[in-house]
Amino acid sequence: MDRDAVVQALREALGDAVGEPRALPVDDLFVPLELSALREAVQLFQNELDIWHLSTITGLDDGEQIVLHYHFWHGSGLTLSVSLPYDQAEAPTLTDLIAGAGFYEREVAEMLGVAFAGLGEMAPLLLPDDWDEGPPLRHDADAEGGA
Amino acid sequence: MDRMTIPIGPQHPLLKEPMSFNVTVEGERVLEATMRLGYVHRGIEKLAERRTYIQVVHLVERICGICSHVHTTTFCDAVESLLGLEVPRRAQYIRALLCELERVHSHLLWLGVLAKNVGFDTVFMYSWRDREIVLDIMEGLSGGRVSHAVNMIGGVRIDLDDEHVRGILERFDTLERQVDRALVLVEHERTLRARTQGVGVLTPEDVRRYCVVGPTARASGVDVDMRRDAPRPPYDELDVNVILHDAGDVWARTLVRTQETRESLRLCRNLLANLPEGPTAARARRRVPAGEAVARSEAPRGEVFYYVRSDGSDTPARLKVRTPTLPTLATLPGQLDGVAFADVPVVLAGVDLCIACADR
Amino acid sequence: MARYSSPLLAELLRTLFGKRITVRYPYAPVELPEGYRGLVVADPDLCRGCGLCVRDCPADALELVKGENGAFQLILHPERCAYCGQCEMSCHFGSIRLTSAFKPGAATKEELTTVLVDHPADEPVEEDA
Amino acid sequence: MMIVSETLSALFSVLVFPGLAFCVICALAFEWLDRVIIARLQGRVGPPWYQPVADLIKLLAKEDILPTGASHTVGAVLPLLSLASVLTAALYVPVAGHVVSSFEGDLIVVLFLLSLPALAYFMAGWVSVGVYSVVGGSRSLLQYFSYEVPFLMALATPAILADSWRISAIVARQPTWGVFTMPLGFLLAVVGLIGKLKRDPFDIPKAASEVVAGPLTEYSGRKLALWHLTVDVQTVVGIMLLVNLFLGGDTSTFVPVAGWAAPLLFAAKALGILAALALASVLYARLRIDQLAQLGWRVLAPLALAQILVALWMVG
Repeated sequence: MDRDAVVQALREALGDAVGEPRALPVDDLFVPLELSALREAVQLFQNELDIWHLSTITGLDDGEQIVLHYHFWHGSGLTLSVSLPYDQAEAPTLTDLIAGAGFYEREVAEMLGVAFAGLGEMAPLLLPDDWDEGPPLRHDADAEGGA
Repeated sequence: MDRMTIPIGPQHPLLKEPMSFNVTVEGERVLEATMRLGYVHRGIEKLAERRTYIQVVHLVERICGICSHVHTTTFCDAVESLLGLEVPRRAQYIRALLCELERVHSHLLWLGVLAKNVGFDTVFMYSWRDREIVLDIMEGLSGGRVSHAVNMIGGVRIDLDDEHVRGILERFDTLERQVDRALVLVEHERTLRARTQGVGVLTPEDVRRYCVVGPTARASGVDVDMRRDAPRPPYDELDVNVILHDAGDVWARTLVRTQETRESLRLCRNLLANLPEGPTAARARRRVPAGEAVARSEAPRGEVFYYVRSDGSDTPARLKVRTPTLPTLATLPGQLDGVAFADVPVVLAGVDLCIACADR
Repeated sequence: MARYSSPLLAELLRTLFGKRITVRYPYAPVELPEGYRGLVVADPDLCRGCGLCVRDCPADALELVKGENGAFQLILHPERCAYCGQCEMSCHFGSIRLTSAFKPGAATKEELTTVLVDHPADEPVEEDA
Repeated sequence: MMIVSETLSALFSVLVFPGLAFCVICALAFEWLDRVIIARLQGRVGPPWYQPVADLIKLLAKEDILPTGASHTVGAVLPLLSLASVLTAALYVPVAGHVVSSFEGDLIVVLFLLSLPALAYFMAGWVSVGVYSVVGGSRSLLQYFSYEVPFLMALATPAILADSWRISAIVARQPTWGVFTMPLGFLLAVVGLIGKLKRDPFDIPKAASEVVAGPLTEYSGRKLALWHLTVDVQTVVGIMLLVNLFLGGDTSTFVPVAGWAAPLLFAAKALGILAALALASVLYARLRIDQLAQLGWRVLAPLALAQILVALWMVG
């Protein structure tokens, strides 16, 4: 199942929710996606395309918005990238589809303050219990260039 | 026997690094286990945003004490692809050589840890004695037993002359003989089998649901190995035979890891035999053009994942590291419930925890 | 007893009559390979005070103190140094490098701090009368 | 005059040889030998000869605390009780023919006194508040029932053969070394001794990777020193008991041995058993408590029973 076929399948199922894919170094393909189409895409991956390995979820703050990259692997890299506005940083959880996503979602929630609807356990994963300086990887939090 | 909650960690003879488990036990039967990470969280990803790429190579090398080289190799791989830099083949061979030596080092260390947890001090002493041989080889090569500082963006800092190669091959003879003996021991030792067979079983479905990687996945019959699936040079010229097992218990993982040690030694001999001539590094610019890169490679515990985002300056805008221990850790509560309390150390050892990797 | 005999027996006998693995450091000397990354030293004649090593040091273990008209001091804080060898790689003049020595330790951090290069001020050019 | 010299020699035999002083010195020496043999088998050098003495003195000097909530009186009495019972047992075990006092049935007294520390060990765990201690304590009880029955039966066979419960009589009446007439009994006795001393591979109640140090986790200072001394003395007494019952004390069946060499022969046999214990602790991984119970009741107990029947048949 090479990458173009996967993008084609995504386009058929989700229409224009699928953005313009761009190949990125070291053998990966980034596919921008509407947030609403995320769960559908993952279900499509699992049911038809036999893509089950989620390497991780990269959360980043590029100054204007929060971007989540869902990095999949099926012989070569494939990443669904979703962007969330600052003030409405929510995303659906995938733990019911991919149990392994739980740790990655908790880490993004902790580091970037993204709320994952349906993610049961919200205890801090890596940060100390008494951490009160807000999500550390958010750039707007330390716009004045903190520690 | 009433219900009791037994704390294991953050400091406990069983754990080599701080991490805490709360195991609820009824008699000798484990009912439920909860985990808490973060005791060794240093915020590597945040630190990387305040260091130049040259400094981040050394920062990333200190994520894990056992598989430091594979981290720097993967990070350099990502940055070199952003720079569009062609790394000389000799440098790629030396990088792969150290990656495989590190796998031997990690698996021998792990065999000792498992034996210690099972109360088999002799095998712990023997496997850590044999591990010294591979540590001496790496120290001779790179000047450091564990953190080798061999990688830099564009290639490697060290070079191998014939005298080095001869010294390594000599030591390989004793190392291979010792690993073969360890293999016989792991397959036939009655008490070790009695303590590890049927313990901490992971089904292939669990491996797929939790996206488990590395020897733990291979021991459950899931055929994943980044050296063959995503062959970065020089692995495309090497035929890596991936060792699988289907029992999915701690004994199967012991077999897979020990056989993989033997396989890594064969690969090392292969790498040394046809080590290409040529320079060992290409000159790299300090500023990396804007862009994003994803790099994956096979660490001793499985697929390690790097994402680098650059904004044109000489400091990375974002670095994401996902180490192989994280998904395996997620399966632990599942593996632990219903297990005899005496088997908790075996299950914990079975997944080859590298907590510094998981916490970053 | 054979049923319970272990594949370990042969290894036990070999080890019993073999050489001990224990190295009795510090009573017996430990021989380090020549490439061992130990304490940092610098050659004052080659050092130009350019600060490349200070900039690239991942652990901020090097410090360049500039005096007036050309005097400078390159100070090393070994307690912060990670012995990674980056300074050696970054130096264009081959002045700073890592030796195979390792300092057994000191009571306080200040004792460890060593001045690698103490460059005196250049002689003032005699203005002709 | 007679009474004075008699009491003096009685005092000497109780306090020095083969009594208190000899036992403690032997215990520390055996512990050192044990650790060196295990080290040499694992390629290590092993501790210097004065290590056990240094450990003892260090512990005696260390702070002696017990957690609040654990009952301090019981916690203090238990180590004293177990050391006292083991040292008393030492009085009845002949060392190369010399014994403090011997009477018909002293074997049973010795076996009882050797089992007392196991009970005290369990009590130490049960009384303490630490989770590791409680789990370790209950495990030591489980382990007690797995090895004690085969151990007692194995030690009963020489008594049956010699038709007497007096150790010195058993030693005298053995036609040849007990190990030749009942090899199975000797093997079961050694395995039972490993279980009683909680040595590898049966160190389940004090498994570091599971319950840290079991009942002794909360102990420190003088009390911990007493516990360690108890185990050491118990090892010495156990080994000497086996030498007497199964290896014919200081007698030698085939080659006649000169008078002065008999104690050396006794010492050699004792060191032989110590080496066997060290080898056993090096060879195997630690079993789970249920595996030990299986081994105890499925394998050791039936074998011990068979050995007794054979002994009865030989005697009958």
